[in-house]
Amino acid sequence: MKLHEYQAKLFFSREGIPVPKSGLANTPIEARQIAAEIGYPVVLKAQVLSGGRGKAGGIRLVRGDAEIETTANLIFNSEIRGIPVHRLLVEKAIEFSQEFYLGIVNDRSLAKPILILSSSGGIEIEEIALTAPEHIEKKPINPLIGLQNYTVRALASKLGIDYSLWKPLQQIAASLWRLFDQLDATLIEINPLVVTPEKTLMALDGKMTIDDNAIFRQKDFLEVSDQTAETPTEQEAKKFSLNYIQLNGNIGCMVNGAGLAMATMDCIQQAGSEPANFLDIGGGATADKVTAALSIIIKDPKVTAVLINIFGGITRCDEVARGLAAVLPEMRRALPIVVRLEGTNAEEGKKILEPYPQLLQADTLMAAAEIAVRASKQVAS
Amino acid sequence: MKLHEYQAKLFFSREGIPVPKSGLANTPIEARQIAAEIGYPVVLKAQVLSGGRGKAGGIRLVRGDAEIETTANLIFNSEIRGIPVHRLLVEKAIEFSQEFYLGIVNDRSLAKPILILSSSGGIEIEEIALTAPEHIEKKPINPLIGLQNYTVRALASKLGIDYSLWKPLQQIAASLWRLFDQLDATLIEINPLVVTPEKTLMALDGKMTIDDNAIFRQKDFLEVSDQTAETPTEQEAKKFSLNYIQLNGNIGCMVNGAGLAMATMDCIQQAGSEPANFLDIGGGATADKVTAALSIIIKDPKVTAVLINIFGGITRCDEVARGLAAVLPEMRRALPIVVRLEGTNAEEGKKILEPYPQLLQADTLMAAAEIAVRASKQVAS
Amino acid sequence: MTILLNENARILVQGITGREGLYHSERMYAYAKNVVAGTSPGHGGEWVLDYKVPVFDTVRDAKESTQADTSVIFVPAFHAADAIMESIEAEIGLIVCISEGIPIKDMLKVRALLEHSESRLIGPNSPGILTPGKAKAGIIPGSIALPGKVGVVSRSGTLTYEVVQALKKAGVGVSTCVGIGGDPIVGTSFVECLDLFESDPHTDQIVLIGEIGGNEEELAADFILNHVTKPVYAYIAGRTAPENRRMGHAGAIIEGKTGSARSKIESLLRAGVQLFSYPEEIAEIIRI
Amino acid sequence: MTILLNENARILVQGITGREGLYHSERMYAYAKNVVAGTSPGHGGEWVLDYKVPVFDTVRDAKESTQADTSVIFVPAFHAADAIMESIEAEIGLIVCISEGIPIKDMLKVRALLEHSESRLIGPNSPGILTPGKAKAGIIPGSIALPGKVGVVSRSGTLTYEVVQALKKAGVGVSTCVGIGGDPIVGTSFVECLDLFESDPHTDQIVLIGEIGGNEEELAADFILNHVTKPVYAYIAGRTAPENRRMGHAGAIIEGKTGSARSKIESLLRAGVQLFSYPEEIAEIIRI
Repeated sequence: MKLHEYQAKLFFSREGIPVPKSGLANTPIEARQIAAEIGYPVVLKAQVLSGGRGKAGGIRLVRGDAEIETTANLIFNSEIRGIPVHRLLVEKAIEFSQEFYLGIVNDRSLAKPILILSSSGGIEIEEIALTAPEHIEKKPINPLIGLQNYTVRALASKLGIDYSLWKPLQQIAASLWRLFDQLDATLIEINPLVVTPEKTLMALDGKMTIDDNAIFRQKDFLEVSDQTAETPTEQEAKKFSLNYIQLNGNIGCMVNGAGLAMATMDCIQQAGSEPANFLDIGGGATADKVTAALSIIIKDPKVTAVLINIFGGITRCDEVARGLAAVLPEMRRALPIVVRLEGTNAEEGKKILEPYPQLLQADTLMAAAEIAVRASKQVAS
Repeated sequence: MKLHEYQAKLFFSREGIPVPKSGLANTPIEARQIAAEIGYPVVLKAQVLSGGRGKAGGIRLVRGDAEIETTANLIFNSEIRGIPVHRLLVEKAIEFSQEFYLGIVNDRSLAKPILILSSSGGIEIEEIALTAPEHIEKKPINPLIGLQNYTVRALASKLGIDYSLWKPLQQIAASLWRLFDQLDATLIEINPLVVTPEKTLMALDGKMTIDDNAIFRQKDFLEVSDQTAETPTEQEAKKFSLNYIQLNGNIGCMVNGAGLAMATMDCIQQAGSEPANFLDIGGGATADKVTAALSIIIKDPKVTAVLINIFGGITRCDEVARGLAAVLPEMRRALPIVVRLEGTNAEEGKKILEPYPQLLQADTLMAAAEIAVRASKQVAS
Repeated sequence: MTILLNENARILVQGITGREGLYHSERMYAYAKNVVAGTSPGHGGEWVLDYKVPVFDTVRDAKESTQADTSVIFVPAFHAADAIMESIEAEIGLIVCISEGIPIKDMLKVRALLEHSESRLIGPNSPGILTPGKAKAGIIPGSIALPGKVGVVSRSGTLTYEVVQALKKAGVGVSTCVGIGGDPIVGTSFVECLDLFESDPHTDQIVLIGEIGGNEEELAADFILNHVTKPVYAYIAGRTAPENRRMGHAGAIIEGKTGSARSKIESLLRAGVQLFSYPEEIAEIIRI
Repeated sequence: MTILLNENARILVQGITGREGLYHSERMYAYAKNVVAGTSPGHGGEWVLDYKVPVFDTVRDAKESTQADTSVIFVPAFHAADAIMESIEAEIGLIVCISEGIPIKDMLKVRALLEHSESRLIGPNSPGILTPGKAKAGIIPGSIALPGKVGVVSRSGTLTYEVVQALKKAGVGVSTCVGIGGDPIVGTSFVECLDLFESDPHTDQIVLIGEIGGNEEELAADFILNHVTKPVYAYIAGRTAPENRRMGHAGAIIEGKTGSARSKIESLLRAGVQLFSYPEEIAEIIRI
């Protein structure tokens, strides 16, 4: 789960990492009230879960009372890479002489978190990683021991960062590690971490991602998780523990297993169309879950055909068939549905679906994709 | 630093370990008020840092309002193994069918904490450890990984503890581990951990010891450390970071290094007397600290001679001599003082002490002890 | 010998009295009769599978009584790391974790423990290991594979079944099929499995089934280039998946350009691997 | 060869610009000229000891530039575990920690790290190691010992000086004197040092200086009984110390009756060790 900047900064603040004064505004009027409290100039920042907010016009400097509501309105009425803006962070504008990057992220192959420090932070950090890697230093953290100060010093020393900043850097890195460790984060970064004219460090922007598998033990996030931007359909899918991502094509898919779901999508494209969604019902899905999954797929008006591809292992094909059978009689649209059942109890499943001649059968995955694409084109024409 | 039972139980409670309802009373009247609130029968428990409180009369059951003030008075006016009683824990009396022991303590040779569980807890646990060790199970905890549930299950299974109690036992052990780890404890134990008639577990008594070296990072204890019972002299010594323990003999000692301090005490005894104290001024003591140390020693009216034994390493003998010289002119009692200076800057130190002919010199430690003992006997006679 | 698992395995099922654990224990037992024990806290002393398999409270007890050497874990996600650690401590040689949804932080601990242990972990979030005709540790349906000389290694579950079944339909058998698990942090990597297949005299060719994300496939490609002499075929799922809206730069700094289907496919092609573009296509391109 | 430290040691001082660090670096340098580097964060590039010893920001930098193989730590207690870990990570072979007051929890972590490293730690709360006439790593005054063939190992600082000086006054020299440190958790035990002395051809006899608390001396006695052929003399401090008012039963359950001076002395006597009852008495009983 990705956190908004304002959420990340609340945690930063809790752990003693300096952040600018700020407030969260839901309306332009609130933005003006907050700005009056913290004093101009302020920066208005769209709280959307997307990179490149600045380039997309989601971050704007406001120097005085006269322009704040207009500017806030401008951002509220815009979309940042397709995401509507519901909240603005109104933040004191901070002067700075230098931008650092400081982050911790899990390295999959090492199975260790990595501490990353750069003396050239800011929006170009990925570019710098490719073109001037000498400005970025990183070191793995032993997850059992935790981040030690010597690791931070080693990076600061290599990057030639002024010694007066080592202690605050150690403190901020230690806070970041505590957050990473205690909140089950998979990524935390401060970018930029700026050097103010008073030679102190301050976090101007922050990003955090929390391990979805650990949310059950992270009470802080059970509450905020509903605030992360998702489509209503994706939220409904979440209720049934369905892994659903909406896409732009018109073949709705239901598959068991993420790998097979992606393979099914690839086959649809290879057969000449595009998937309308990614939908993994997981292992051992019950009939209820299958019913919910099919209902969600067919709610999408773009969908002109459905491809159901189940290879039973833990999942039992008869259970899937029962779930499908519960929706079919109530379907308002006459959509072509291709069903492919393989593996555990496939024969029983096929028997359950015999009463529904509108279902198309297929033996192989590629054949199923081709049939769905052909049927979809007939519907569309 | 050892914590009182009531302090340990506050931490237990904070981590979700069930404890009886209770309140802390400073007077018999307060005890009655608390008992009225929580309901009879109650147990009154002297809050002193000593084992064997029960046998010494420090724990008493009270059935009703009529007897509580008398009983409380009885305990307040008693001493538990020489320690006066300033506070009583007034606690709801709990029925139980079984007593367990659950504890975590550091094992020095393994360099790991050990989880200890016994199905025969209570005051006889040490006896059981010697006579019926099959009732006690223990397993090391990997300090980097922390206590895992399987470790608790393994002990519970070996002891044949009823399965219905495994889950609460796991939870309580997990809480105990969190306290041990987060509070820099060196020992935590619940004894007895009782099984109530409702088949739940409850901590009836608890002990905790916190690593003195870690108090600097344990804010909870910076506040409570003044509440642990110590003599006023020991508290004053603490202010100067002197490791001072008052004893019953009459040769006051000042030594650098705990091992050498103990050796010096042994020599005093071997020479026919007893030490009045243990006092380690530590490594690299300043003149100020030495001044404070000598002042503390001679405040003890039992002291009839002083033995100062310094082997300079990090400690410089001239610094020690300067510290002594600052007290000598102001001494009200004419006590014989034996000074032995060896090692770093011993010659300079001896020169500084030349103007004080009342000081006795000695070349070897054993000789110094003998001179001190002889001089002490002359003073006493 | 095939890799990791053969007919001599003595399988212990952790969580054997649970719904999934019991169901798949039956399947494993039916496949090779080598399920020798199960664990389930508080059920020590009971029996399952018609009194054929004894249940113990702890892995150590089970191992001491039955000499189990392979553990298959079917416990809920929030108990799974505990279960893995219990098997590591009991010095079980091969641990196969079927459970999915284990927090990454727990897996970091598990990996650190494994480093200094004698145990190998497959998974978590793995369908397990199938050595056709010999033994099965996990949930891969036994019916989809013939014994043979093609080693299969995959990050996926059901996608693997498609490929293995396609091989069977073409009459091609499998030496061992290993699902290394779909999670970001797993116990055994593609590279380690490739290494095992390369040294296994009963494996002639290797099929690798990868997907987008991480850099496991790129590392596998490097390894194939330098250390694998046997023919390798590969499939990468997710060519059409939308790039996950990346947030934060740390991933980019650590992983550079790896992770995309293109990066993986290009690396594998450079290593001389033959790619196939849909699961059943393996049957058309594999040469026996 | 003597144990642990000889004239070839290349000593690095962590915390070399601090008051104690600088003072004792001078002493060590004066003793054997083999202090090759120091570290002090932010002081990298500077020099100390009249431009004879370069200062680095990190241990790794210092090691790369000077091939230091022995580190002596003089940093405040709350930085000391960090300093030890830095040396472990930089693969320094011998780490001698003089700092005292390190939290036990930090030392548990350090010990766990050491288990899987190539480093040996002496201390913390140790006076260090002195190999008379050859090298000194720590704060043991060089003047109190003659070179010779008696190995000395101790948990104490100044008490050790008494014993070593008594030997010198009697004309008896020392092969190596090791202060293992007075804390409950230290890097190297009595047993390990006894083992080293037993195999050291330049050590003929061994003096062990223990004190009450813990069971190190009892373990040493067991080891002496079974593995040490050289004569061992021992002194146990604290025979008259009042028993620390014990609180809690866990200590008793773990350690049983060990810990008291009586237990230690009896164990050592059983192992054939000659006890002496005050520090200077060693000079009277040792046979040369």
